[in-house]
Amino acid sequence: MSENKTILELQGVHKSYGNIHALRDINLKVNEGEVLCLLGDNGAGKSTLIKILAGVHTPTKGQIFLDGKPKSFNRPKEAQELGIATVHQFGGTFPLMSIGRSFFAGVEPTIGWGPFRFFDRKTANRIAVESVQNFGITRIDDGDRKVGGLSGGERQSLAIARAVYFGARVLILDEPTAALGVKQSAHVLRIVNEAKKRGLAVIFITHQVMHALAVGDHFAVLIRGSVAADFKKGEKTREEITDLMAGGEDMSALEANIHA
Amino acid sequence: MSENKTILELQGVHKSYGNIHALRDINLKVNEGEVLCLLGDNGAGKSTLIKILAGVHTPTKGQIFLDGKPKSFNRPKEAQELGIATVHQFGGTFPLMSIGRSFFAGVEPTIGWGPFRFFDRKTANRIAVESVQNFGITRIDDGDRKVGGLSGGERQSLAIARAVYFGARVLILDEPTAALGVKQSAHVLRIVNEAKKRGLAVIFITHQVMHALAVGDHFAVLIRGSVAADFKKGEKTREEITDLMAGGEDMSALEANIHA
Amino acid sequence: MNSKSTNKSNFFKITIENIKRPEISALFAFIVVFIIFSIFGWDKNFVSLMGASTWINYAASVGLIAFPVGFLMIAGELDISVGAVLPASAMTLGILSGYYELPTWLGLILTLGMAFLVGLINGLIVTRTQVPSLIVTLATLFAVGGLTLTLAILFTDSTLVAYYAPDWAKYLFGTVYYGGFRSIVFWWLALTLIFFLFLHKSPWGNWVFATGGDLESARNAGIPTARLKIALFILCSVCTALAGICQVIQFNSAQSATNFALIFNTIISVVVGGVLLTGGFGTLIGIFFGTLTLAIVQQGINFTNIDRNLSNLIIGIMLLFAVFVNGSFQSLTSKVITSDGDDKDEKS
Amino acid sequence: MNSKSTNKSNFFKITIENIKRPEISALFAFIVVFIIFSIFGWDKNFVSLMGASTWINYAASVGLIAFPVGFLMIAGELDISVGAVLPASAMTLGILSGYYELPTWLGLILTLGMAFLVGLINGLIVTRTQVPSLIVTLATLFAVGGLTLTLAILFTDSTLVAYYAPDWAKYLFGTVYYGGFRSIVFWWLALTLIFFLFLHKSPWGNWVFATGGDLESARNAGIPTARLKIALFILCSVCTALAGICQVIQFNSAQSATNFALIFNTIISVVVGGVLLTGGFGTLIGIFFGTLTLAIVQQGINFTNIDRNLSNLIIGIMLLFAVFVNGSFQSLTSKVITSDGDDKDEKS
Amino acid sequence: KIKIAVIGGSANDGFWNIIKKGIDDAAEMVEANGGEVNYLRVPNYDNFGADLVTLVEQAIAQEVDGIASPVWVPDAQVPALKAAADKGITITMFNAGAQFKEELGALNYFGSDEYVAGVAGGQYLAKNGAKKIMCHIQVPGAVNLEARCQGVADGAAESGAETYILRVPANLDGDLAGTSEALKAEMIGDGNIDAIVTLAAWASDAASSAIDQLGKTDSVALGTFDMSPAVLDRISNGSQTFAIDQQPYLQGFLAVSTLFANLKFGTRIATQPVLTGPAIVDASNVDLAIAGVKLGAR
Ligand SMILES: Nc1ncnc2c1ncn2[C@@H]1O[C@H](COP(=O)(O)OP(=O)(O)OP(=O)(O)O)[C@@H](O)[C@H]1O
Ligand SMILES: Nc1ncnc2c1ncn2[C@@H]1O[C@H](COP(=O)(O)OP(=O)(O)OP(=O)(O)O)[C@@H](O)[C@H]1O
Ligand SMILES: [Mg+2]
Ligand SMILES: [Mg+2]
Repeated sequence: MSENKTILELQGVHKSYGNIHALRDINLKVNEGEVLCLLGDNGAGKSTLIKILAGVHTPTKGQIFLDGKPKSFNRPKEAQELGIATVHQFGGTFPLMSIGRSFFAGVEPTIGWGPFRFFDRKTANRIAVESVQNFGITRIDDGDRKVGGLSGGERQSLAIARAVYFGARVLILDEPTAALGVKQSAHVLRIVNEAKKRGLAVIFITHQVMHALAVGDHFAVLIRGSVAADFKKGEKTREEITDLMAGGEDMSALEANIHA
Repeated sequence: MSENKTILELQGVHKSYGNIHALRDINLKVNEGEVLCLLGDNGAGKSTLIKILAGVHTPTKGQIFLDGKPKSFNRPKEAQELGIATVHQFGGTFPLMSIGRSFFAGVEPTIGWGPFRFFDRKTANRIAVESVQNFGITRIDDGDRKVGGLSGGERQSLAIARAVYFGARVLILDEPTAALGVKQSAHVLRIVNEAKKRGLAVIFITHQVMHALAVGDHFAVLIRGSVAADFKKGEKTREEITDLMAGGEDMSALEANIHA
Repeated sequence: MNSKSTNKSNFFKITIENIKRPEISALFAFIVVFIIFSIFGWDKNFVSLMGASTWINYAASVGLIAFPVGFLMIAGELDISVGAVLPASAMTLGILSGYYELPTWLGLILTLGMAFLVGLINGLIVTRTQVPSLIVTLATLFAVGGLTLTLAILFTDSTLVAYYAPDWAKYLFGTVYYGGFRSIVFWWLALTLIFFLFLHKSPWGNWVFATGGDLESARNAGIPTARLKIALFILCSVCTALAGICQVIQFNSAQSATNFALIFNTIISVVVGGVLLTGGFGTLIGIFFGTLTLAIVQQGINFTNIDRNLSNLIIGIMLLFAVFVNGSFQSLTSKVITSDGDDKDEKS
Repeated sequence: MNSKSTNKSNFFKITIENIKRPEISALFAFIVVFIIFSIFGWDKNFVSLMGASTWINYAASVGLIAFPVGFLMIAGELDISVGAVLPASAMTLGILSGYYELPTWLGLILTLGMAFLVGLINGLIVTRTQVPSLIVTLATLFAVGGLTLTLAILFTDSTLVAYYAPDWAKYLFGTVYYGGFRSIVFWWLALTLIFFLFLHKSPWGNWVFATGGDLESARNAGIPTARLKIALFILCSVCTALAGICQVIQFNSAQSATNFALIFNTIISVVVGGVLLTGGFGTLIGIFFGTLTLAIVQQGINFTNIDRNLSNLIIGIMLLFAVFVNGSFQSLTSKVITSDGDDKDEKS
Repeated sequence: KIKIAVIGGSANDGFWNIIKKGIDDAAEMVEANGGEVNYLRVPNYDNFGADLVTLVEQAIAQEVDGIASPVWVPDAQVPALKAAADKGITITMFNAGAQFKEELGALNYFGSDEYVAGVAGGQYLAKNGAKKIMCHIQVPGAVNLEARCQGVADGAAESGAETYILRVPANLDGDLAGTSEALKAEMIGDGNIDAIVTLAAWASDAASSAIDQLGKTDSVALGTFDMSPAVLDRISNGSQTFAIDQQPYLQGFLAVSTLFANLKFGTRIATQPVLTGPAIVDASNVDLAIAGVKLGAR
């Protein structure tokens, strides 16, 4: 696997929000056809890291390389155009818009030309509905329905479907399964694997060891803003990973403690 | 266990939002000193069910019994006064308020008398900080800090701590661990068990089988708004439970499917 | 209460599912008031070409500004500085081409440029600071108003200027056509079409809705929300300037007094048109009929025997009624539980 | 840009952590304008008991209404109907006790009752429907305004009534004390204390913040949000009526024209006082100084040699400046990313 | 050093900016003689009584020697001005409230009462054959406007003409299009209206547009309070009948200059009160007016 070509690489990336240092000297490789699981405690800096890759934030220090060439994303748009699609931890859909319009917000398909390039509703709805149904959510069949009418799980799936559709090269998912039921989660995991097979690089954030183990090829653990561990599938046991996710503390103790 | 005295009982409870029937003919017992795990797919009706117990919604049909006596909660306040404390799926804290004030919103401790009963800041802060630190979140020591400054995990813990503090008899937690890291989750599970030991009845909603198994004594599975299964600890295997959580579908197939 | 809340969310659910449209209820409101005034105003020729022209002309002069104000509201912002931009642009053209006798085309360009600048300032301050647009534009309202007055007196020794535009300008901006319809009406109708395509057909329209629906998600989706808002603020000022231009050329005279009334009239039109004050939702046709509804109530009363002093009262009630009909759309933002819970609070 | 956004969130972070207080910056704004006008108004005795009384009197008449308006804003609502309730209550007392010579105490009770009713209506509509309070109170503004005018003409067929109150009422509501301070000033100071205890010390104050901070969570926490809002709307109307009563008794006459300026003045005072337009945050002392700042800017001009026509311009600039100082507090609502991202959008 | 305070109307009121010019010009004479003038104006007419009294108090606070003020809301202003007089401040009046001159022991009065001016307008129209006059009030309830229309009504009644006072909703104030259409609607609704009186220059712009939309330029007479370039142009080309000129410039100029002269030189005008109007500007004398308006003095 490790032969896989590296798409994204971070070198010595720092990010601080004023006086709190969310990220310290991050070095990380993201290879195509590989799922990178980003693990870590609450507040470890996971979302901050992927926001930098998504162009939402710019690093305070450090460099990002795309295909080996230094790049800096100043706006989400730029990252998108380079084929990096992200599902952020919160939001991502527009309750008052139709499924089709919400799906294509910011990258509307158009017909016609010149000043008469109009939003292509039909195409938009068709693609949106198809992509969502891929998630086994077959109840959704009308692209004109308002997103506000969907359940939390359905909305989450819609957001992911969008990313998958636009994620030409890199797909970033920030806790996509947090609000989802086991079935929907399973679907998401399936999608992740499919994307990987299609040669995409996937960054997958989760707090659930099981999910991480189910899809991860490569694991990076953040503790208080720095990379505490970076290892391949099978190099560590589930217990070790769990401990790392807990910020290095011995979970078995804690777990025992649960019933104590 | 089953000898435990029943605190809350639902008989033939229905709830419909207009033309969608979120709950159909629910019959359920909640016993003291016992953890009831409410499981189910997205949109199964879990939140709706606990909103009814919390007095946020009133059932369209059916009866609720408290200690065997029929009761109807018309407002969250009433449920609270009867010792039912709830952490809802979303929100629960006030970003712009101090930890102490947020913790006691709606049930402010006061000193003085008559028109001069003033908010007792000291006590409020002390109790709030103590309760949160019980969750292993020791960084929080100043009750005057704004909630807005806390991490998502910290906020969630604050909300739970509040419920635990006010949950005299029944403690309801709607997906409390969804946004939490493994460590924080472990703490929550510990708290749940402690509450149970103190003789409280706990209703615990989760999408994570592991968490359910870790604390549940009694499991109720909702599928499309009705109780599909209602069983005690150990009566079903992990696989069976997982399938039920998936709305009755065979997960093993799906899980295989993940790597297919 | 049960049944109540049920019916309620039931209604909401319906609105969510079959995307019931605000323009329907705006059209409904329009028809209702039209019928009412047709009855009460019959013997005073409310229903006549001339009669119609009165409220249509008025609708045009408000609607020209209501459209962009509506866009801003959908995008989650407010602009009340229009009350000062209108007189400011009228005075600018009046002073430049009237008092100083500059060529009209130059006066027009400079006037629009001035408006462009005000819009730019509004947009920049709103997007770069955390200050809510209501306050920002309130400040520019006062600032621009004060400046207009000062400069008018400085340059012309008067707060009013006369300006007789050349014929071509008259035909374009300020003459009366058959049946008493003014040039501005045609501008309004033209913009209705253009803006309809913009809001509902073009990709940018999609951006407006997304920005107002969830600012952060919109930005993450790659929409340049800040530039979009700035553009909308500019559009708003420029449209207001166009209205001001039509006014000074139509009436051959401009005055510098700030037009506070305009602020209320535009907001009323937009909201009666079913745009969500909280942003993210609204339709152009809705605004169109909202404006007509306001216009009829405002002007129609003059054809009746109702005491004129009551017209404010009627406007108030009409506004409540219209918004009531549209109120349901708030629910689209899944506020169902809210209202439901609220009822409960009251009950006791 | 990096450094920029960094400094920004840095500043925010600080504000979050050491709970920096809006009253500080409001006080700051106040001191600044005070110094400015003390300098420019020195030779016209701006700094003298009499001089002070003029803007303090003004502050009192606005502040009496700004406080409850501020409470509503903290609770997430707006009330602009005050612009009509003020003249309405003045006229009510004037007509009842002046024109019809009812006993003063009865006139007072009926006036306050009228205000209570308006507040109740506002509150009920806002809490029972999904209609935003800006629109609801806009509607009542017009309705009450129109009604006042109509009834005034109907009963007294004039839009202006005279009323000379008995001495006890004069002392209580409308006389001038040593140094030129009016009775209303003492009402204002008294209410400042009472309202301070209400907002910051009493449990109810906590409810107001919670309701504005997160309506649904507040309700789930057992706070009767709807009843709280209704109560606040009533408080707002009643305080406005009190101001109206003081006015008619002080000046022996009442005028029925809707007071649009009051709407802007109260909102400005509250926002300059550091209350979040989006609700959930604000302080009473902040509003107090915000009102004083507005009052100085409004009245101080007359003590300077600045051309009077510039006054609106200056008010606008002062307003922007004052809000800038407070703008940062918006960030408390974790909108850091937003602003940060916005900058980015512009950059290009 | 002799200080004078002048109390006046809103900056948004074109009429008062002409008075202001009179005041400013007088101020130069005052300053030339080592005096000082401070012009205090109400921000708007939304809260008339209170604002006016506040201005009087400010004048007192500024320890002025004389106050020149109109009296619009006697019940509120008279006591306040009395208080000022008791402090030894000399009061002179202008623009409105002539009847309170004695009560205040004011030095003199310059102006033509709003009401008197209205009466003049009413009479003029009635004399020239108007049968039904429509008097338009842009801010219902505004004291000075109500007085003007009341005057028009009474003046017209003397010659048996009927007057209809139109109070349009306050949200049409300053709205040319809206006002114009409202007036047009009224005329469509009631064909008998053969004369219109507006209370502001801008309103008569709106009115004239309404009139010629209906092609009634010849049949409907149009009169207005205040003047503007546009108004005078219309008068000279015959599309407007007249403008009531209270000669605001004189009101401001005389009030300030005579007040100062009295305080400094002890001079006093024998004629009392001094009526600056109403002067009716119509086709006969419009040319002079135009010149004045160009200089911002009429
Ligand atoms: N916009 C912001 N302004 C200031 N501090 C922030 C901001 N966003 C995040 N932080 C801080 O940066 C740190 C990392 O936050 P981040 O959201 O990346 O954690 P995370 O790993 O995503 O946590 P979680 O697992 O709860 O999502 C936290 O301490 C958080 O308080
Ligand atoms: N306020 C509401 N108005 C209309 N429909 C609602 C409302 N709240 C929930 N529903 C619908 O009721 C059903 C049950 O919702 P509920 O939130 O109880 O599911 P849930 O089991 O909590 O799902 P999740 O696991 O995603 O939280 C869903 O179909 C949802 O769309
Ligand atoms: Mg995160
Ligand atoms: Mg739920």
